[in-house]
Amino acid sequence: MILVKDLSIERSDKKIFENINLSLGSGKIILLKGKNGSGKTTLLKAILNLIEPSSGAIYWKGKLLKKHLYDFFNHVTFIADKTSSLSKLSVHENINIWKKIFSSKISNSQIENILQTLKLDTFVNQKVNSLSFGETKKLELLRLIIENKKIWILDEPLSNLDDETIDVIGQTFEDHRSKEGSIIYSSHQESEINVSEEVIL
Amino acid sequence: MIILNKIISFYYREYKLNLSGFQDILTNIIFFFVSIFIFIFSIGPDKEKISVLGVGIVWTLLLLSSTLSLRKFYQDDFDNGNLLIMHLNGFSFGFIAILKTFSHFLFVQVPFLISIPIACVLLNISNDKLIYLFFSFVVGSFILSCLGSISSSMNLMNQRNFLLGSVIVMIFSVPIIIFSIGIINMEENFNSLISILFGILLIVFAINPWASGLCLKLSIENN
Amino acid sequence: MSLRFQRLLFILLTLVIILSAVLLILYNTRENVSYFYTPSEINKSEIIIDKIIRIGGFVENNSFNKISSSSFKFKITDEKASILVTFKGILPDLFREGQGAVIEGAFVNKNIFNATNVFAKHDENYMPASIKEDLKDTGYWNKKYK
Amino acid sequence: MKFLINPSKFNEIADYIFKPVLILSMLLFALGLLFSFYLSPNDYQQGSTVRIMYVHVPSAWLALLTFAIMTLYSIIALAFRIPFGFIFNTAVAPIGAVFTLICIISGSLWGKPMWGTWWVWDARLTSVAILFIIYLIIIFMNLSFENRIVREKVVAIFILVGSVNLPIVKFSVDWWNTLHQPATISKLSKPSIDPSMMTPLIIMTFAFMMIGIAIAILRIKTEIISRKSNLS
Repeated sequence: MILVKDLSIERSDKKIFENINLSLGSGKIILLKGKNGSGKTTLLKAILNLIEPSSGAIYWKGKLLKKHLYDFFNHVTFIADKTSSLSKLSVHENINIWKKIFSSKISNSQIENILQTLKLDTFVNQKVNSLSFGETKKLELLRLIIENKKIWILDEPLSNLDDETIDVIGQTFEDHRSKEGSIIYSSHQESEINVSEEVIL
Repeated sequence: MIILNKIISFYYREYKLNLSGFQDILTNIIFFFVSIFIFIFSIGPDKEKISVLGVGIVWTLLLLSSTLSLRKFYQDDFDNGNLLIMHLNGFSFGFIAILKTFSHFLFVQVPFLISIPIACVLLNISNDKLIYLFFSFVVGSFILSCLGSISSSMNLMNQRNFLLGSVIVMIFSVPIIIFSIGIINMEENFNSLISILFGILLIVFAINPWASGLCLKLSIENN
Repeated sequence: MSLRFQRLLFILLTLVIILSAVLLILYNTRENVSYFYTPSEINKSEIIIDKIIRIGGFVENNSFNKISSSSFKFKITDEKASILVTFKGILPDLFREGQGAVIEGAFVNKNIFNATNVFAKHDENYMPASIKEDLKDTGYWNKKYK
Repeated sequence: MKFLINPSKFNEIADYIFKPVLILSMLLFALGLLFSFYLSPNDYQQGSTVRIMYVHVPSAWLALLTFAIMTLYSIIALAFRIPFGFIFNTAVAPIGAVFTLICIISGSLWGKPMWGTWWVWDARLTSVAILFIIYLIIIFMNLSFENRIVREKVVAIFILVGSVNLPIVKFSVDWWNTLHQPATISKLSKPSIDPSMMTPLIIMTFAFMMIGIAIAILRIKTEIISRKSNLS
């Protein structure tokens, strides 16, 4: 669905990467690997049309992505390495806000299930700023389920998480893949998630 | 219909956010009143003098206290990535700017509107002047919100000089002060003065989505 | 509606709003952002005693009286109305009869304006002192006053 | 005309014209000062105080002109992605600020003997003061951003927003009653200034312009070099 062709990006006359080719079909998981500063985040941002590439193009369903931006946005969930949950509100309120914003039809029992598997169910009424960093990170991943979109783009979803949670995430990715969804995520660490393609930056 | 839903949920989020940070808004208003007290004490017990200076004092303090909250206009949402989420959720940056401006007006400026009558009692401003002050502030505060949006979006990536944003708002609000004070001092010209203020409002409102949107986009691109 | 068309529409809308706002402002500001009022404007409106205002106009010919070394009496006019002004203090160099001036002060009663500050206002004409006389005869030099 | 938008072409041309411009500006200054102090007559009303005009008016014109050119370059730079516009804006803003400051100072020196006051808050003087502060904000913005790409674009946007002040400065004397006199030289009507006083005014304007161009060339070249070595 997404096709990245010969993409190069320069920032202030400095080449970040050159001639990247990517193709993301349905049911595929792509892992971007590389060291810090190798341009993983930049590539993800370029796919989201936040950065103008110096050459090359990105296509969405065979058409230029730039021209069909909002259609593309309707099918994509992006999770940055920052935590977007509002720290002054409780976990429950945050989930409510997300459900409203993304007009999600997901049921409460489903969310409770996920909270239980992520071991967040005891914190539901606590404020987010009392949670640990790993826990807010997990909460962030809940957005994937709430938004319920075809394409997931994740920036460093695995950092600062314990093995158990990474297993849960791997399971979720597998589920999504079996539902014809596709995922791009970046990581600098090894994991046991089964990916269909690795791109090294 | 979808877009309407999204706008409603945007304001639901803003409402929740501002409710949780209600003490911040309250602090702004307390700042406003404490400054009024200080003015009253520093001028002395001369009631005549206070009522002459009153309108100017109210306007200056309103301007100052509404620039206090500027730093939070976009900064929090920018830092935790919510601006980007809003954009990916289907709002263009210009549209985010418009929505945010209205939100700032609703949650920061409207509380001041409520506190103006009390300030007028403290400063011996007569009731007939209060109406004009109120009108000019409704229009003027919206201009301040638009200017605040422009200046705080410009200063998102400015890590060193926070005060610059306030200076930008204040320098562009000089005409607002001139015309607002004009309304209060020359009541017979009310119609033409309020339409000048309204004209400024239209200009700033039309520029706002372009300037703020571009700055937001820039900052998110380069963050 | 393509994105490009929407964008064009927005640009047009912005321009229309700005244009109408500019017209609205220009239409209304003419009288309002005055540094001073002219005597005929003052005569039209009600005179408020002790309110500090500024009046601008010419010093009327043959109206200047020196009461003492630092107190003066003169009339300010705009050829339609004139106001009697008293002033105590030092007058600027350029202040003379027939010359523009802006006066800051308040009315002591309906007829007498007590000035606290006197500013001379010079016009946009510049010419050598020597040929002023010649020009005045030919009528090339006509004084306008706003 | 490519040297107006291309840094390397600009460098070539600048090396070529810098010395002539500098020498020309010195000559014009000498000539202009000679004219304004000895070869021009006293004004019929203001006497010899009118000579302040030969500094005041050129600096005011150039303060406005500098901002107008900066606005133009901002549009070019933002719309056509020509980085030279940003270089120009960064380099030239302090020059405009200095012109505005000269204009304000010489204006107050002129106002004290003629009007009887250093400063009044009429529309023209206030809008020029705002112009000066806008210049200062541009300079401060250039100093306070860490990220160069964001900084230069944000400054360009700010210049565009700030350019609403330009017509206000220019036409404030026509639109409103001000203590400041209306424009002496405008396109629509015959200038109401005598040729013998017009000559030094024009010479001084060109002298200011040339010295401005000379300093601008130096500053733009520095800016280009510092960008190449990624100093800023």
